[in-house]
Amino acid sequence: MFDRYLIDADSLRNTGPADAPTGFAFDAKLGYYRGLGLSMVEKLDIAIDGEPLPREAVRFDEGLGPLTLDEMETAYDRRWPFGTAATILVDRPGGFPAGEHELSLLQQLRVSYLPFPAVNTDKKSVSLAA
Amino acid sequence: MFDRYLIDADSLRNTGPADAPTGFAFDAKLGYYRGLGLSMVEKLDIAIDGEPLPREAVRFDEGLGPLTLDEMETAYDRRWPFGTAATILVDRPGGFPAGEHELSLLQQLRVSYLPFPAVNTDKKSVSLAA
Amino acid sequence: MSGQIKRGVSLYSFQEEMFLGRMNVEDVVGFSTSIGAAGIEILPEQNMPTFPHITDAQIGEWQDMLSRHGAHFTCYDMFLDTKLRKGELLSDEEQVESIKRDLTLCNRLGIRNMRVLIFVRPDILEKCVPYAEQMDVHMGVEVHAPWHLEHAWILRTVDVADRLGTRHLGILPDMGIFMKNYPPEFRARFERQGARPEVAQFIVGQHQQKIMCEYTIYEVAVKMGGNKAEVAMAETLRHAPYANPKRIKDYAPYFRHIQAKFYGMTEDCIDPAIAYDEVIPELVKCGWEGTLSSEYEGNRWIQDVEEVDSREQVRRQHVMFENLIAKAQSELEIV
Amino acid sequence: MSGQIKRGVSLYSFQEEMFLGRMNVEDVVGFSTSIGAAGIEILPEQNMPTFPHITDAQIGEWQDMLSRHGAHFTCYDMFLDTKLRKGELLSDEEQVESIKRDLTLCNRLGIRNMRVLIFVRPDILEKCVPYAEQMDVHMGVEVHAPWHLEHAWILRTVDVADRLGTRHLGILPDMGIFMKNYPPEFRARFERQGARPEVAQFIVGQHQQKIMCEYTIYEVAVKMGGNKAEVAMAETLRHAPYANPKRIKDYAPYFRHIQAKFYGMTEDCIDPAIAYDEVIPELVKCGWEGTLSSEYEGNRWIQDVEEVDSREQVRRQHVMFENLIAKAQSELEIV
Ligand SMILES: [Mn+2]
Ligand SMILES: [Mn+2]
Repeated sequence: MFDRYLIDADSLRNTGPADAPTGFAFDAKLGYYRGLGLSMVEKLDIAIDGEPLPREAVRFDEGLGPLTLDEMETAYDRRWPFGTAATILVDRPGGFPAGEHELSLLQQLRVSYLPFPAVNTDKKSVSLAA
Repeated sequence: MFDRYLIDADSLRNTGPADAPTGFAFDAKLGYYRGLGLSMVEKLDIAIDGEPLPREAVRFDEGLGPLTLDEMETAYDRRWPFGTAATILVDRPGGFPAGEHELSLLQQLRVSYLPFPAVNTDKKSVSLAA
Repeated sequence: MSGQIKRGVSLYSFQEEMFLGRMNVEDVVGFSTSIGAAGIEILPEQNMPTFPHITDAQIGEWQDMLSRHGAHFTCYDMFLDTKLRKGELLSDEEQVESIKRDLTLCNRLGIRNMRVLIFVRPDILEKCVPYAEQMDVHMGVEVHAPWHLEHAWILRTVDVADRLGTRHLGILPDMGIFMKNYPPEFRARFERQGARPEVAQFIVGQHQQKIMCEYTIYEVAVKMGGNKAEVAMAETLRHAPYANPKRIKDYAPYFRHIQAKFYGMTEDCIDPAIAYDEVIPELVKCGWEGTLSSEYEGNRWIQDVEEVDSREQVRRQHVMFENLIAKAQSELEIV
Repeated sequence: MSGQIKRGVSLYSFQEEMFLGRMNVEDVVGFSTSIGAAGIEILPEQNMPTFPHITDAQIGEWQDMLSRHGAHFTCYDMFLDTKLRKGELLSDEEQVESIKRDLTLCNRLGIRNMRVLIFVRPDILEKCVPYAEQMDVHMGVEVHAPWHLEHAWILRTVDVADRLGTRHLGILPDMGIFMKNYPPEFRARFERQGARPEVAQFIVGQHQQKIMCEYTIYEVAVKMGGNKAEVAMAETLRHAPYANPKRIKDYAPYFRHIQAKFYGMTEDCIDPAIAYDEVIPELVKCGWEGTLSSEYEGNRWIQDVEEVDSREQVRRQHVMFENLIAKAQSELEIV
């Protein structure tokens, strides 16, 4: 219902030392009409130009400190509120590649009233601010 | 609903000269709880030991004379009545092979109130009467 | 109060024995009257081998045969071969003609109810109403599971009947729409085909709870990795709904005949699947006067392991009918 | 006769603007009262960022804000995370606790209606009834398409309410169940995604005729070789049923709030899809006194090509409500 709005393209930045970035980060919203407990976020799949990055490389931070996706699975007391950007951190030596690239995000949610997982996807052509 | 009863195993016989049969024949019923116009019998697939015989080799006779399956398609005034055996004739040089073999029959019917074709199948181990 | 609900039998119920040549129509009629079910529903395309060519002599033979047994016709089950020709449907005019053919034969046979297949379009039926009135035949669209009395498709026919103010168009409910419990015969056959008992039990439990069938199918097919028999069993739930028997009173003016579908009766004459114990009191309460016509459809579920005995099944259903009708009537008198 | 049906708005309706930060809850409340829709339905999990931890101070702020605008709460939309933990469901006790948590918050907020998700089991709700009575909150199971008022799953909840004789358990209909016509917004989006106009027209025509959806899906997917958008469009028919508005009177005692689902209003304030012109007279006739609460769900269908304007859509729906309520009341007075 909000797929096209998930990735905040302007938020893309590298992480780690400026001259030797160890990864990148961007802000994203949850593609759902309500907030959801973090334990029900099953996947945050990130890809650059269609090349998937490993699950282990991804961390999530809604403001209470970064969690790996495995840690999120038992974060029963934390929520990703509706319409609120969280930070998605990705380990990638060198940071985000220079120039314009397609960044994609897939969110797979365990929504209790649906028999199957809910999946939201967004992809945007992005580049690091100069 | 009647799949297991379609082929009359005892009715198998060769056709053509006894010493040089040109085919074989057997009796079969329509696997449906009512009779049906012949134009709605889309397929009568015959196989021996899983080897399909060509559609052109098959003819059908409910008592008013044999028809090829293509001819059946426009036989608007003839019906295969409920629970009534018809003869299925199959061209096959040499007739039915000697010994016990699996004879299978698939009937595909165009039943007007169903969106998809109705399919009935029977297979029986049969042999020519000695 | 005298019994107003009549009992009868559809020849459909004996399809196994008739297909195999073990009973003929007269055997069925004789058996039916022997259990007090004198109303006979026929499927001319099943029971009249020369259909659609039926001579007056043939009709006379039928009538004589019925008289001999003290039976009478109740209903004529029509079909409509819209797909007679490959690749094109019958035109509207041809469809109307085919239905008129059936109405004529119905009238010649002295039958006043015609079961209309559910897929026949309401606007086609509307065109047939004047002729149905002339032939004095009620055209009842069969309300068959997974439809139900209130399905929007059915309401279209009801609307046409209301708009025309005709008593010759309505519905004809098939009691399969009131499947309160999953039929044991279905379950047993799927288990013979390889469904694991625990998965079969899960499916039965989901049906018991009236959970939306697509959810159960997804659970079985995807989450439980169901085998072929299990998935097929789950898919039967699409056709196994339990409609609300309380609606019967609202639609009783639109039907004069009921197809009393069933899949198997217990030895003590109980239907474990279809909620006749809820349906019959509703019919009695609204003073409905038509025929409960047995439609046994259990043969296909058991023929792989046992001899089908349609007579015994139908007999048991009529014991149940007598019991339930008497009970409902006595409760009505008390109140 | 004075107007008994009240008008309100669910915050769900403004999900697009709120998601994008273009409106906050006070903007919605202010707008709602400006169109005479003073009843506010909230989704705490959407509209209260600190959920489930809500302080008395926060509640005070909400109440102050509503008072400033002359608005009041009507309904609390609960959720139930039975799948909180991977691989196992919440126990029955945990489910009851979660519902009690919501009932408590409902009560603290001064809200007397709680929308219960349709998948919550009737036996779980039964266990919550004493607490709901204590909190004086009506638990209404949302009757959402493709369910309908008479679906056997819904009847189980109605049966529990009857058996307990409680006024604190019932239903809460979502008007999406009365989809008489296929929404133009759906069709247009599928055409933008590649559905051929003639196939889209076929699907709309099938829906118009109320043909069993599985038939249409089969026709489109198999016989017509439909492309991805066409098959997806056909599959929406599974969730696009037209239930019978005549049933409203039978179930009115079981609901006190209605989610007035809609997908788009025309410029002259007509809903081309949902049969409010049939629903509202039924509500008026039975003297129903609850709130028609706007639930605009059109944003997801148009956001790819146009700016979503939920305010204008909701405004138009309320013009329609006013017209239809006034018309139905005047017709009632004449009779
Ligand atoms: Mn039937
Ligand atoms: Mn809703």
